[in-house]
Amino acid sequence: MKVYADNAATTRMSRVAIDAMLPFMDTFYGNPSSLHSVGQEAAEALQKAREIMAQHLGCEAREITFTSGGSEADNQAILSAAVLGEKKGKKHIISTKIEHHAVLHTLDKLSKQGFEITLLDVHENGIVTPQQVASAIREETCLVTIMYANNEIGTIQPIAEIGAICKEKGVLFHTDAVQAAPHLPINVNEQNIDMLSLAAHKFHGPKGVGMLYSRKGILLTKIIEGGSQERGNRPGTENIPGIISMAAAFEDACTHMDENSAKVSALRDKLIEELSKVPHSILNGDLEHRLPGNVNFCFEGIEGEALLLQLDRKGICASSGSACASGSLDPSHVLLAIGRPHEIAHGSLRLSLCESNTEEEIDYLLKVVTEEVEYLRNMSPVWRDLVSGKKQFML
Amino acid sequence: MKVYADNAATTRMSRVAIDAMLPFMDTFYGNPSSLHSVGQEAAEALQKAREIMAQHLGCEAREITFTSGGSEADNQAILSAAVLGEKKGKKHIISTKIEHHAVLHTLDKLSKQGFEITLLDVHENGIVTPQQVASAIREETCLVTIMYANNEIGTIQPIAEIGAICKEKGVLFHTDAVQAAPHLPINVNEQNIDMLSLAAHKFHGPKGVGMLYSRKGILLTKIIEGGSQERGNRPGTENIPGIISMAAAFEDACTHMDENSAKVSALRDKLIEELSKVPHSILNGDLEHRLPGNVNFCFEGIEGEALLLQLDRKGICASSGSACASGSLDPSHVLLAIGRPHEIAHGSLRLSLCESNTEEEIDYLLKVVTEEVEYLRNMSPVWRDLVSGKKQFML
Amino acid sequence: MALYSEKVMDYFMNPRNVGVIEDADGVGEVGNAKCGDIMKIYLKIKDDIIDDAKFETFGCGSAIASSSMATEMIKGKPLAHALQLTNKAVAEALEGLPAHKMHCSVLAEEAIKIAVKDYYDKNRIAYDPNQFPDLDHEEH
Amino acid sequence: MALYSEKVMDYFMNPRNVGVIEDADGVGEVGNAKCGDIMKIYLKIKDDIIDDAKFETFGCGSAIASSSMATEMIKGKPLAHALQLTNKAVAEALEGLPAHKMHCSVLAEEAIKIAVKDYYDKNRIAYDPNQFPDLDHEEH
Ligand SMILES: Cc1ncc(COP(=O)(O)O)c(C=O)c1O
Ligand SMILES: Cc1ncc(COP(=O)(O)O)c(C=O)c1O
Repeated sequence: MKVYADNAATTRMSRVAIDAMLPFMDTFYGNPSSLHSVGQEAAEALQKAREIMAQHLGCEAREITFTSGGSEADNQAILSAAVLGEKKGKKHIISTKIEHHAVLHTLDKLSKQGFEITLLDVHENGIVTPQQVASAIREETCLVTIMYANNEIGTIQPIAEIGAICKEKGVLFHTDAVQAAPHLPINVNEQNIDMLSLAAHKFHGPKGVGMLYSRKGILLTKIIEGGSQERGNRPGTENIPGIISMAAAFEDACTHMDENSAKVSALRDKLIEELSKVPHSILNGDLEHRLPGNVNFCFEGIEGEALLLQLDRKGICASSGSACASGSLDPSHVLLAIGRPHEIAHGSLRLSLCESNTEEEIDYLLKVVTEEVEYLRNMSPVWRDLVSGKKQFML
Repeated sequence: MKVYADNAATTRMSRVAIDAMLPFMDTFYGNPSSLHSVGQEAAEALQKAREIMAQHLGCEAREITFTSGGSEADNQAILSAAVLGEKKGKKHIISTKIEHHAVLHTLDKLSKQGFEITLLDVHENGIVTPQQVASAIREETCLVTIMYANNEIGTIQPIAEIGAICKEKGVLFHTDAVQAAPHLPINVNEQNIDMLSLAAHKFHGPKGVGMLYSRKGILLTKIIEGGSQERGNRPGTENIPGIISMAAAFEDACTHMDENSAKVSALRDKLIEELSKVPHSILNGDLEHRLPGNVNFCFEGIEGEALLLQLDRKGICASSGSACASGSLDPSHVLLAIGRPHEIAHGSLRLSLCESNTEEEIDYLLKVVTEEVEYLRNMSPVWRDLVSGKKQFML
Repeated sequence: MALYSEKVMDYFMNPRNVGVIEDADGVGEVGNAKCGDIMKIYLKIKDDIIDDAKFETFGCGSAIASSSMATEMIKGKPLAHALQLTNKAVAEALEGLPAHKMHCSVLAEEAIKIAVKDYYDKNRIAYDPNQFPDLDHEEH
Repeated sequence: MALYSEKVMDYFMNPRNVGVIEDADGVGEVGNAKCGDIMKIYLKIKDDIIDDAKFETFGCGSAIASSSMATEMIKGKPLAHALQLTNKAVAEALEGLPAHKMHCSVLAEEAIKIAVKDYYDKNRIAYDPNQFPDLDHEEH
């Protein structure tokens, strides 16, 4: 059996997304900046895609800037707020310890440029409270950037409440919704969001396309110089097939959000319930405020990569920590931030589901994960020491 | 008849490029950072694409950084050289007046940051000589960035000679080869190129993908922060389908470079010969050192946009100046730089061909362009004044 | 969202009143070739009524459409009516112009006013000079 | 270019010599759980020959493959041979390791040496302490 349970890393493109894309490769292939009809057909399709995105985000089409992905959108949102802040002498930014590296590393860069960065701690469930944000805001704060949902442990943040506080205090609020959209409802006005990032490949759309919503009136800073595409905010010939396809995938997912969410949550809950029975294991993230598809466990006495490779051999695609962090030997910064000791954090497994996963797959996952955890524990000197009482169990 | 003669703005994706892309949308859809087999299949394909690009550029695979397009590659090349230069106190950059806005606006930004920018004049044929570059290089010069071929007038620069001078003087040399590749031969070592930018959509590949070659040892500066993709030089989940497709399109074009070039040049030469017979018209750019597909004329007494719209009505897609500059009322900076007066520069037409254009299309183009120029001249008060002797012809 | 409305395209593709009136009673020319637009309006006037109007234009699609629409809007109308024609009215009649092309409708308005002024001047009819655009300004 | 060579995957998937030797003559343990790798090597020694070798590993795929390969490379060999085993040799036998995983082969080399030292210590056999890694260092 083959089970893809790494949908938080990337997803398979849907038929809807592929079909939307194809005509723009060899039929409507124009450059929207061209005045002739082939170009203007592309320009019209681009505008339509913008309207579709806007409609489902509750914003205006002109508040949308298409980018090359989630990372670029995060970078541009934060840099823009920083530039605006600096002009007013406000050089303090608030975020959390569990953001994606696209956010954290941008903040590192700003910190080298004299910005002061407050990274809020999160509770053991991964949640940051609106009160924490409220107490951290100062006169000089120019931006609060907090992700809607975490890519590793799936925790959903109270962004509407955080947004309300920011609005009240006159501070810009950006949220990285790359994992949240379109699994959770978004309405930028109701949720008091000033800027929001998306990436198409996380919702069965194409890789290499993302989007930044920015409330009108917020002057964006370009991170790429060149032509006047995207109202001058994002130079470079637009990725028309990608953008059209993203809009189609987004619309499709928004339309089916409730049913998909119900289905995926049920699969998730079964996985969580059963895996919780594995002795000396622990669920990471919050049980309730959790992405429909996210399951993340630590298993004491084993190391995550070995588990992944064993699962892969049995046809299961999963992840340990975040895929982007691979190549690094440090355990996930997110697991450390929720208080997992290094020893435990090394033994993590993330299973991220989507609506095409099935009950049978879940049963297979459960069987194989349980077996392989046991197999690896049996060759682990750490496990032997724990079982023999030479060391004390942490979980 | 429908004739697409705007291949310098963007091209129709080829069958080869589309077919290469499709399997990576719904079969090999993994994230190359994922350890499991679906991810590693993507990682292998990515490496193979890198090797294909490297082979045809005469460089090593690890010298290639995939980007979201030509603009991003240009930005990253120039910023990287600037950062390296600044460390050594070298803050002078040499370029030309006819570069793409992705280059010129990046230089503008650097100029605001205290860099001194020398924009070399070009001759009436659009060529900058190696001697001009040699005399402009100073002790503080950290970069020479000169395009391989111009997007508007098709002029090919003597980049190998310019590269040799830069090498001798120890100055980095970047070339924007977005229009040149893969129509003209490239070998980064033989041509002494340190950095080179490409965009897939200019050679029947996908939009939203480009590439930066940078000689090993040159430390790149990230323009997007985040994960460690592309050896840490370009964070963000890789656009695998786009990258694979670019490599396929590039390989295809490189393999057929000679035959395509012979075919397209013949069509171009016929167009140039016949359009030169239109009274009071002039060819822009060099007759010899010219991209195989580029034809660019100024017609006195008419305005370019009106001509474009008339041609479009007859099924012909063409451009006036550069597509990216649309929205601007100023005539092309390139035409002004080669000495065309404003009045004349406004009346320009670019026809850019590719190997799928036919003899019949050329005949149709000639007929329609000639007719429409005459039609517009007949309603032009400027033309009336010229013909009646009230004003003097410039051409 | 094509660049131009259908109306603009129609008036560009099938321009009404293009041409010259050899014995025009008033002629107005505005714009300059450096900026990429010149418009010339010819008026034939009988009993304070615009009996005929024609135009020649060197310029982009919206410049041609604007002059065509403007001539149509004043043909058969009293001179006073022509003097009240605004660029906004021309743009609206064309179902809108892109922001960076609004100046084309301004040129059309101005060319007509200059042509009327030319008629007044030639016929020594008194008028308030303030109601006419300043011919010498260079920006459009 | 998969992450791991086929050889690494083979030795990870089908590890040779995994397990415990209850009455081992020498045992070596290196690494720590905080860093994500612990290796334990058990040796059975007869007449200065490594009669049997087994391992337990807490760690990633290349850690498991490295310990498995290392035990195989020394089984049936004289102790002197085991002491000459280098991490490079282990990595080469595995047809290469990714750069950031080379430390796994270092752990395997060290664990074997510590196990031999343990045997020498238990049996009061004299040796040059410099030929053994320093157990106390924490970096791997
Ligand atoms: C010479 C040149 N450089 C750079 C670019 C920018 O490429 P892209 O629009 O793919 O970012 C273009 C095309 O628009 C170009 O013609
Ligand atoms: C929460 C979050 N933010 C940002 C990103 C970056 O998106 P991309 O890799 O498409 O640039 C990701 C995914 O990798 C993510 O999960």
